[in-house]
Amino acid sequence: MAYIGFLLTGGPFDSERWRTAYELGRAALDRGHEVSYFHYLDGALVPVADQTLPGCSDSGLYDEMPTEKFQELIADGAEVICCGLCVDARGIDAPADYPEGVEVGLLPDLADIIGEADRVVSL
Amino acid sequence: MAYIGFLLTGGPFDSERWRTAYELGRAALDRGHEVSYFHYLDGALVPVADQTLPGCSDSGLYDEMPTEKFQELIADGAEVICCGLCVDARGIDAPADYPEGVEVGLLPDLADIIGEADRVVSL
Amino acid sequence: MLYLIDKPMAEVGLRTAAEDPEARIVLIQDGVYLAPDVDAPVSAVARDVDVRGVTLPSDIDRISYDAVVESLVEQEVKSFV
Amino acid sequence: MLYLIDKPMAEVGLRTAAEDPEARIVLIQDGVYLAPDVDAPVSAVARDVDVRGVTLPSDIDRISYDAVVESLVEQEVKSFV
Amino acid sequence: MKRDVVVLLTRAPYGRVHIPEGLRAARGVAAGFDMHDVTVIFTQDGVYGARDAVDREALNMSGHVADLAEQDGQMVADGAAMAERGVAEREIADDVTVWSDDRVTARIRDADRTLDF
Amino acid sequence: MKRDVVVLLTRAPYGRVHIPEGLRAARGVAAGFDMHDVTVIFTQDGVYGARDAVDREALNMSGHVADLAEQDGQMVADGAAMAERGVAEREIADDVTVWSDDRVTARIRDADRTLDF
Repeated sequence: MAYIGFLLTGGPFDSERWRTAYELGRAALDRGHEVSYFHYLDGALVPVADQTLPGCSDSGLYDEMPTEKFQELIADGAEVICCGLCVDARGIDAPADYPEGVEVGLLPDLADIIGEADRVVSL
Repeated sequence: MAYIGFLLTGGPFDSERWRTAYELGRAALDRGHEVSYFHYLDGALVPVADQTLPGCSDSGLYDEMPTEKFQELIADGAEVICCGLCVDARGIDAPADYPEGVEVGLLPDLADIIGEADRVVSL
Repeated sequence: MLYLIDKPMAEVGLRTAAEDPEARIVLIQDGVYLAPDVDAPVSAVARDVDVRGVTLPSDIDRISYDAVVESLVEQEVKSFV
Repeated sequence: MLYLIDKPMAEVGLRTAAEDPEARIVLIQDGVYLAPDVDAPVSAVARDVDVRGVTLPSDIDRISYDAVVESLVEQEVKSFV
Repeated sequence: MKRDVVVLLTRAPYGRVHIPEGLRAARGVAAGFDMHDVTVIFTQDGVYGARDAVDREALNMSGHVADLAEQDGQMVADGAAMAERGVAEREIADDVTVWSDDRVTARIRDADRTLDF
Repeated sequence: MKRDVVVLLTRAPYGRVHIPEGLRAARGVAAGFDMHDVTVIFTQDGVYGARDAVDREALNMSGHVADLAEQDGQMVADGAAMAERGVAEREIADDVTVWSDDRVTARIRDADRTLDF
């Protein structure tokens, strides 16, 4: 078993990086690996609850919304930490806006992931 | 007096477009022109209340946060409409997350601005 | 016609301005890094120039936001930003 | 070493991979539009290829997310995404 | 007042929402009170999205394209942007017309309003 | 475990928060429990941010640069990215070292971890 860390700086609508991070984390969890995410910059917007985009295709990027994808990863054991400074900068009210399981942390958490993980993927 | 419309698709941290939109709107209001903004895509994140980035330079982009700049424009007579679909997509709870004066609209509002404004600037 | 040009949209923006004998180009945001090869008069937004520490060629003027607004009220504007 | 390459970071990413005799390149996201001129074996993420309707050259393999994860557990990874 | 509006789609499809949401805006503007005339131009990396091979369903384009057609909106691919990226005319979808460099830029210059995504 | 970390700054300064926030991450990672070694490389459009002429105060760089120096973090400008953009070595700030193409890419390859902003 390996420990894979992700640094995610992409937001939910400006690039596909959140989806790539999800797909790689999904595949890693399915293989029994340990997975941590550190959401930085607009990455802090990815797990915000109650996202909804009507009429989305079932085969596309938004078959489920980004927050739902990450809630699924958390339910399956992934750790999701959002940078507190990035959260505050964006006017996100963490207790109200994040679903259960999303943690708010700081850069020492990223430093720990860098020290402890076997691999780190920056997206 | 002219009526100047802005379509703003840039978010508060991914580009300078929100600031350019502010500066041009500020200059237009100072000259007695009428100003409307239609915030679309990540532009809907620009007026979200309670943004804060500690230790920011007084001479830089975030001397005040994007939401404060747009609140100032609203106080001085600008109309600020955010696309409701973009608001919902991002999990923004408009009554709670937007300061007073920020309106939620739909694409017909953009169509109206395009029809009525003397100039439209897309950012 | 006033053309506001930033770097990401310079490809189509400069092509569009090049064929307009009345074109007046304003470089804005990262557009101030561009050195467009056009006949039209070119300005660059002063604030964007200053904060990036860009040295403008002598044939490119500095322009304030106030002057941009005055220009775009006088004439039509196309934004490539 | 596995190199994940997207278009916006291809400039530095491909230069870095080019000098690594052990390089294995995976094109990802808009990176599937690239046709890198390198000696290393090149794959492209199948999902990113399919949704964009890109026709891959015969020397570029399709790769699943599962296989990317297997590869990056076996060897170190550099991400240019 | 009814306006002649050009909508520029400049970003590569997928990942970003700019192509489907730009199309949504285009048909929304065409359907408004003034019934503006709308021409959508796929330019720069946006021309990748005008190819027949893209998965329009996955890209959430299909519904907006149908609505735009109903409003008599037109879709155009920029020939100069295609040449720059090695996209051939036969690769472009049937409901998108390929225009030359000159015709694209003249259309943009002549438009009353230009919106970009 | 202490790691050898490279932080790549790839985006043009101003507008985006990637240069100051990438520097913040660099010094945060250098100051963590493991005290990782950190090298910041200004590459691609990021090299514009390594120039002496940028307004570091307005860009919110100054505090992070000072903190990074205190943690013995190093700042490097990518010579190949400079050449591509016509940025001369004399334009680079005194606290940033210019490295050749080979040295930059070797440093990235040899790093334990690479983060990009």
